[in-house]
Amino acid sequence: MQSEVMFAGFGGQGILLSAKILAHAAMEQGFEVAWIPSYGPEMRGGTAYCMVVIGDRPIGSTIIKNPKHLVAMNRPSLEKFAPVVKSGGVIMINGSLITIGCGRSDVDEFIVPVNDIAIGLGSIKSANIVALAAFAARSKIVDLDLLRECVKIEFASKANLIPLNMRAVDEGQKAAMAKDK
Amino acid sequence: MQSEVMFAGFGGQGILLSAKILAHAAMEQGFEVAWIPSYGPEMRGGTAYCMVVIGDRPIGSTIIKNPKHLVAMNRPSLEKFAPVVKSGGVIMINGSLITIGCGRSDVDEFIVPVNDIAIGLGSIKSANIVALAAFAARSKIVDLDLLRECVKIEFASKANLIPLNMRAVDEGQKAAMAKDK
Amino acid sequence: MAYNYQIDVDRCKGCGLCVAVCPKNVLEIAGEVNVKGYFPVYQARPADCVVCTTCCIMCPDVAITITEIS
Amino acid sequence: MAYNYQIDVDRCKGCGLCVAVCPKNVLEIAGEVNVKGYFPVYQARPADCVVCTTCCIMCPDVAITITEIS
Amino acid sequence: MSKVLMKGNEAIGEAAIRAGCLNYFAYPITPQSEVGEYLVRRMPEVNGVFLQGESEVAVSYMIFGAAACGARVMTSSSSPGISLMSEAISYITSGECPAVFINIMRCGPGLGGILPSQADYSQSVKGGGHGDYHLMVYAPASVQEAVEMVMMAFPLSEKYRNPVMILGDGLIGQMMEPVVFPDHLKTEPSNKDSWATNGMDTRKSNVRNLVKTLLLDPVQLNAHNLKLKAKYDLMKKEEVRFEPYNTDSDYKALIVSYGTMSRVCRTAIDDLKEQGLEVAMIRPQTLFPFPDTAIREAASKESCQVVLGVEMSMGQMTEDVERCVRGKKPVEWYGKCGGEVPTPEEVMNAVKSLLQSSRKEQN
Amino acid sequence: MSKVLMKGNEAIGEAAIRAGCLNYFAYPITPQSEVGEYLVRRMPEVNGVFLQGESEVAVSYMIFGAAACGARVMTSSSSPGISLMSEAISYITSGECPAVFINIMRCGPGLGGILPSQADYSQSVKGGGHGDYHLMVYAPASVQEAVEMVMMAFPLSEKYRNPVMILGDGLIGQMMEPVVFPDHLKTEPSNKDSWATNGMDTRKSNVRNLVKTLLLDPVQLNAHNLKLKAKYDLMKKEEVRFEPYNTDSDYKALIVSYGTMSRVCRTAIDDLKEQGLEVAMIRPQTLFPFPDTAIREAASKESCQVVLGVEMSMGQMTEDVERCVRGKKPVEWYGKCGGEVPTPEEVMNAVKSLLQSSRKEQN
Amino acid sequence: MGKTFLKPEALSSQPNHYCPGCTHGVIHRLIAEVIDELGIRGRTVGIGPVGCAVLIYNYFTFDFQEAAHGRAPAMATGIKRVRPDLMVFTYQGDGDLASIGMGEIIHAANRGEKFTTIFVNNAVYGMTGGQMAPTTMPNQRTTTSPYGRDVLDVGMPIKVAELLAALQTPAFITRQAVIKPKYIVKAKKAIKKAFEYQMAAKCYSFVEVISTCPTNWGMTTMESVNWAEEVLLPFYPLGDIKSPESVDGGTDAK
Amino acid sequence: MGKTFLKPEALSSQPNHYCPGCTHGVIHRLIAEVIDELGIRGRTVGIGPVGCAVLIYNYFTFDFQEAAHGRAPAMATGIKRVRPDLMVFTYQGDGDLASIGMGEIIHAANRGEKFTTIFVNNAVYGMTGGQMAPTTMPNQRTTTSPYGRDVLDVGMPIKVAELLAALQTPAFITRQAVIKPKYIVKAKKAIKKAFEYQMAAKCYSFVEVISTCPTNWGMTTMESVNWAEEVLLPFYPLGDIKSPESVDGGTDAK
Ligand SMILES: Cc1ncc(C[n+]2csc(CCOP(=O)(O)OP(=O)(O)O)c2C)c(N)n1
Ligand SMILES: Cc1ncc(C[n+]2csc(CCOP(=O)(O)OP(=O)(O)O)c2C)c(N)n1
Ligand code: SF4
Ligand code: SF4
Ligand code: SF4
Ligand code: SF4
Ligand code: SF4
Ligand code: SF4
Ligand SMILES: [Mg+2]
Ligand SMILES: [Mg+2]
Repeated sequence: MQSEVMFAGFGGQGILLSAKILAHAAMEQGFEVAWIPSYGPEMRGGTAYCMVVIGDRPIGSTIIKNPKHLVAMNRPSLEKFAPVVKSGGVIMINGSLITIGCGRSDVDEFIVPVNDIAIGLGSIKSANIVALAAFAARSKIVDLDLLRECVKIEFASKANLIPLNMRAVDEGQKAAMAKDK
Repeated sequence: MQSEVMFAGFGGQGILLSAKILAHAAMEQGFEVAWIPSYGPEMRGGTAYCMVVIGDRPIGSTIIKNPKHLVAMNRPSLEKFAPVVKSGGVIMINGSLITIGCGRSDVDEFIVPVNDIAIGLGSIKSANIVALAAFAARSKIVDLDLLRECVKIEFASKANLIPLNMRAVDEGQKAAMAKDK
Repeated sequence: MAYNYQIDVDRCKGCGLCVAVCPKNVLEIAGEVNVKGYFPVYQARPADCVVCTTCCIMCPDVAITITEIS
Repeated sequence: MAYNYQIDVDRCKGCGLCVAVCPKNVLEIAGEVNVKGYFPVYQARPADCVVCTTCCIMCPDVAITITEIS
Repeated sequence: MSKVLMKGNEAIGEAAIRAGCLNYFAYPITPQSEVGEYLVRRMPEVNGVFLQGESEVAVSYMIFGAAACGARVMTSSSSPGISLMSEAISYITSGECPAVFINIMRCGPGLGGILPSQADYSQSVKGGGHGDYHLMVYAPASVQEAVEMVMMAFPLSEKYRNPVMILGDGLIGQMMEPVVFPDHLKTEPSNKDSWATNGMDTRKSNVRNLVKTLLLDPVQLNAHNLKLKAKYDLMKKEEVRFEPYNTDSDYKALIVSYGTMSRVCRTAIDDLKEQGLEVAMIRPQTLFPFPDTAIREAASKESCQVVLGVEMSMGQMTEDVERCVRGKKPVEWYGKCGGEVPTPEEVMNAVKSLLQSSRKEQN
Repeated sequence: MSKVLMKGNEAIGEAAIRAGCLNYFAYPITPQSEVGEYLVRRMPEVNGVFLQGESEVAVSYMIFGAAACGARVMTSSSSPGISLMSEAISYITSGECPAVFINIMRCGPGLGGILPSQADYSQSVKGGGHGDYHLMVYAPASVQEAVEMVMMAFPLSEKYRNPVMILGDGLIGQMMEPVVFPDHLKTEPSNKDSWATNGMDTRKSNVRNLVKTLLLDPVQLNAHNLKLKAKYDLMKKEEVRFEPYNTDSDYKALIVSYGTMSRVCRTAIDDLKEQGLEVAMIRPQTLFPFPDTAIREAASKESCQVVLGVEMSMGQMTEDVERCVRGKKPVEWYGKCGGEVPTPEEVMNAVKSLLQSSRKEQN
Repeated sequence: MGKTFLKPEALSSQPNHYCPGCTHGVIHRLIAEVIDELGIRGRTVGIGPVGCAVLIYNYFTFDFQEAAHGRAPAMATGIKRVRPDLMVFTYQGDGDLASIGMGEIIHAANRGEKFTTIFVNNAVYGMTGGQMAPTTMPNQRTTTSPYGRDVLDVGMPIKVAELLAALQTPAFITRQAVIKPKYIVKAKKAIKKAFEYQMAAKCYSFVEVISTCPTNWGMTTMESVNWAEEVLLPFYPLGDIKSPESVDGGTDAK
Repeated sequence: MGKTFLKPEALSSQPNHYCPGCTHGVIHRLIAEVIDELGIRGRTVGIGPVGCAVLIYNYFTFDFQEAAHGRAPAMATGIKRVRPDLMVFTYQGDGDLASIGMGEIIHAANRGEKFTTIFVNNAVYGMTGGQMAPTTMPNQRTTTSPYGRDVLDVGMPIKVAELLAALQTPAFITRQAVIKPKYIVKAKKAIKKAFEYQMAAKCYSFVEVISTCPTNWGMTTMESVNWAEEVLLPFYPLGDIKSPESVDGGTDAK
């Protein structure tokens, strides 16, 4: 079994980082993982995206045209990737910046106003962690406690940011559950 | 039929030039020719040699281990090349600088004091033409009048040197005949 | 003589250089993003503008143009 | 103190630089070639030599050496 | 040491240090600049040398100078930068100095693009520089393998006194994958006193060493070339590495593919198997020496109808496949370049249509 | 024009002028410096451009700049200098600019020596630079042929908008042979207004031209590479040139050899004939495109027992021979390098011993 | 008495890709204005660098060539030698010109090639993500000098304009900045002068331009222009450094 | 009070291949004498050029590397960075260093690499048969300037020592000659000073040496030394041009 998660948004939204933390957690959980960024010359302000592949066998192709899941942090990325997500996948939409839906009935779409939540937590910077946690909780793709650990490890060098990001995980998780009702 | 002439001596003895004039004359006479210098980095004062290949068919290999004839302008070159000359070939020895013979009975060896003749003509510089003419006359490899013309053409830009070199041809030719008696 | 002061909102990257160099403090950064996700400038106090083109000279993106209107 | 003034004939290229720089005009170019085909120098007037090593300093080929003989 | 999640470029830098390479010279170029950005911080921790040279040409000769005096050295660059190093690479092979070159390929020709590509196969394998020489060329298919190959590269380059190149595509450099680092190699470079210009005092000898490539005497230079050829022939005998995949099935087609491209092919082969079509693969891990025999034998298998070279270039490797298959089976090429990475689906279709057409031919 | 006795390097320079190439940029290097020393005097007579650049790297980009604005340009160098040009050569092919490169090879690798050699075959034919590209490569066997190939090179490079290389060994450059110069080509370069950056006024257009090689979009860059590949495939179809020798005899062995080496082989073949042993030769005049079919067909001939690649390098060309013979006959290599030119006798012995051993195998 | 301001004809209408507040864009515009004013658009060929300005050809409306990293001066030499009537300029960053391209710029300047160079000094490698450049200031942090440029280890920043001025061949060499309007106005005059020298086939002309890189300096736009003014300008003084008129082509300054 | 004179130990006994009267040989001997006097033969690595001195390794008795044309400074950098305890010098001609190798020498000098360069300026490409060098004098005839160097076409000769002195990094930079004994004595002192700076790991050190090329100048030995003295020395003034002690590493002269 293999599943792929596409993280997409503006440059500067922390896309690569949340993808990395997910890959790390999955690795710690014993999965095979690959983290594949979109890299290009320094053309700022463009769209940034990053694919995380998680599987129980060595990962073959790292070139994925149809990911299982999508975390869409802005509208262009939703428009670009929603159509290619495998049916049955999860599509997380950043409600703070995206006013439309993915227009698909064969996927588990859910909307989280991650920017607003992050601002509520005191820093827009934590939006990517909110999104990550929300997606992880919803998709159950990794163990949330492991994810928490990996967030801590990631911010080890900037310890002062850890509490904020722990709260971001909690809020993201809540947001995902909320939707469950 | 193909014959090869090796011109060999010190750098500065005009080896390449006399070889070129012979090749030119042979070409004018309707032969196929190739002029193959020994080229190397500028290590001065070394031995210079040059091979002229003359044939009636397109010339194949320009790499000749056993030339038909040899024009030896100094002792090292005589020692180096005399042994490899084909039997029946002509070996011209510059008697002014070489006191030994080639020690072969199967070739037509003849000695011409080309430096002394040239000095007699008024310039050591004409030694290479004396040698060329002597060899040509002896080997009958090209028509002497054609050779004269080619010497003229070669010195066209330094016309004042033409008379000297014409006399050099005459003297060289005489020397070769002389030996015939 | 009247002038038409134009800010091409979608060219503007909201760098704020023009805001800083305007001698009359005419310009401000807007609150909502443009198509590229930048917050563009606008003339907050157009009346104060003396049409000196200083902002145009500073703008790296040729987002501001000024034309005459007869 | 006596000195042994040595010219290595086969190292010498007969360039004549030493001849030109010798303050005592001791050196001259020889008439017969060495193995390499050069005309080497020799001390034409050894008596005049003041063992100043100027020729050695000039020689590009270290063809001249001077040693003490006790 | 435990598993860590690491970007290929950084893992390559770390692997070099663990291989005892404490000297790194390079000039920045995408998509491999992270190798240097990692080492500029790591080297001081191990009293190593990091220097950003003024150009790839200069860097390649810094490598020559340092290698020639016995140091264990590495550089990394990408396609155009490697082109600029090709004169020096020829010098270093002729001077018989060990050194490791990393080429994280981008798309050419010219400035091209920076996405994954394998368009430098011929340059690396046939010799981008002048004269008769070869690099030993390793092609990793994962970050883990890149680490292992880098750590092998140093002792091998010292064994053969010949530079080794690690040829990776942009994915290898940019991707993060879990890595387990092998233990450190003993950091002392193998004894180089017999040839390195490390100063006579260093080796307590009064015989001086010389590193040079000029040989004006043709007999000597021919002998030198024969000596080099003997080393390359030995590599062909001893150092060939490849990974067979699904080769004990009764495969109808044989794929030859390397690097990350081979991972796409592996997925394609798995999916084709599910569809009931058996296809096998030989994945060269060494591009020079190339697994000639393995490919020829695999191609000779009864069931195999066709051989397909799959690469992110216009058939450069497939030419070598053609050479070693010796006409036993038809050899075809499938690939894309310029940063377009063929998908498993595309590879599957290429194989299927190939088998159809070859079946047609038989009728 | 009548027959003149001329040195290869100078004849090449004169041929360029007669081909309408009035622009020459180069950096001195033995054994081809006479090309420039000839042109520095000739160019002023025809209001042409001669410039000694500061390095081969710089020269290669002077060529790119001049070619990109529509001028007919040439440079000449030798092995290490060509290595330094390999980045630019990749750029020029990608930028699709016509230009002519002369490589009078010396011996490598490294500084090596300056005597005749053919050790840059792979570099020239497989691409010394990065990316998927090819040079069209001509290999003259005589001064006369060098002249003719240089004069063909310019229109061909313009037809394909791809650089052409004349690959000669030191003998071609240093030897004097009789030459008859073909008439001048019409000196106006073929119309380049559709692409050359020669200034909009020059072409009375307000559409600007662009010469660039950066293509960040992988789809575009893949398409660009396919476009280039199509040109190379067309060359393979249209531009292959070779000279068969003694191929209508019932030859026991087939020699493949090019450049001055092939003249040695011709002598060897003549002498073997006298000894009653028939041997044939295919002499590639174009190394890219390579005469695959001609060689394969010649090798397939009943009487032919073995194919022998003879070259002044360690088997670089013979690899291509192996590829195109497709196992129909055993392919062997004979050669020397480093400035040692095999003699006819040595080639004869190589052929004989080869035939013996292959006969042995048969028993 | 207001003024009008329009996009010059030589500049294309395509928005540039530079980061917000990056002054590459200002320099582009000045070049375009000068080319319009001199009326040479139809006979101008620009040569782009490899650097953040690699896409420069998209922003102008005349012929353009794209050079390899550092080799623009060689390409310009190629063009001017075969087509002296064309107006040619190279646009190069400090990594491109002062690091890998040092040999080419010195020799083009020393031959007195009749083209113009616009040298964008932003004290860093922008495109590749902020590595150290030859022009990086002492102690300035970059991705390859993470603890600040250690001049004892890698030497002092190179003052390219002064270095070229030390050559004997007459040339026009000046240093300008585009970090504030007052400098921008002067910079435009200098660029115009440089092109005029080329049109008169008088000499090689070189305009160094101090520019910003907010992204790799890790600063806001305003911090960037201020840092440039306070740190770069004292080390890289502005003004004409050499002109062909000055005695025996020597330098004006000093 | 005579003096003795012997071949230095650092010099091999092999006769050199240089033309009669070529002063490359003098420079070799001076280097050997200095290395003997400093007692560093056992930890010295020389780096040869591609040029007439390509066989230099035959003439010394310590470790040697042979560089590619122009790249000796990069190789020296490689050695000094990994083995700072080794004494390293590059020996380079004017084509090697000032033409193809310009980028490498400028950057090595600017980084302040702690090695020594002996720069042999003979105003021509000797080895390849007398082509024009960057140092070739105005109107001087060479095989690639058969009508004399046209400075309007190819620019003025490059004064390499002055050019390097224009860099900001402290260095020892001097110009000497070996065309007559009085200059030779001074040249040796300068070479010794250069090596001493290296031993002290103080700075980069550069010694330009005016040398002769009778063969390609088409002159006799005596004509050569006189032409060098009368034509080269006025344009290439002798003496120390920069020393690390001088204020802010600036130049002494001027
Ligand atoms: C031969 C080669 N080496 C390296 C690179 C990678 N590279 C691209 S741009 C660049 C430096 C850009 O810096 P600069 O010239 O200062 O321009 P900026 O981006 O700062 O404007 C480098 C090293 C390349 N493309 N080609
Ligand atoms: C890459 C490369 N380009 C060119 C050459 C040819 N070459 C050898 S030496 C030389 C110039 C030598 O002149 P210089 O450096 O002044 O040394 P000199 O012989 O005058 O002492 C040249 C161009 C080469 N060997 N390698
Ligand atoms: S300077 Fe230009 S880009 Fe920046 S904010 Fe003002 S208008 Fe917008
Ligand atoms: S034109 Fe002058 S006053 Fe008006 S906004 Fe611009 S800078 Fe301010
Ligand atoms: S030692 Fe002095 S005096 Fe004696 S020969 Fe030499 S230069 Fe003349
Ligand atoms: S200087 Fe030396 S080589 Fe020259 S003549 Fe005197 S001894 Fe002989
Ligand atoms: S990286 Fe720096 S130089 Fe490049 S565009 Fe951004 S700000 Fe400008
Ligand atoms: S060619 Fe010139 S530099 Fe070379 S050895 Fe002869 S004289 Fe000396
Ligand atoms: Mg920069
Ligand atoms: Mg010189």
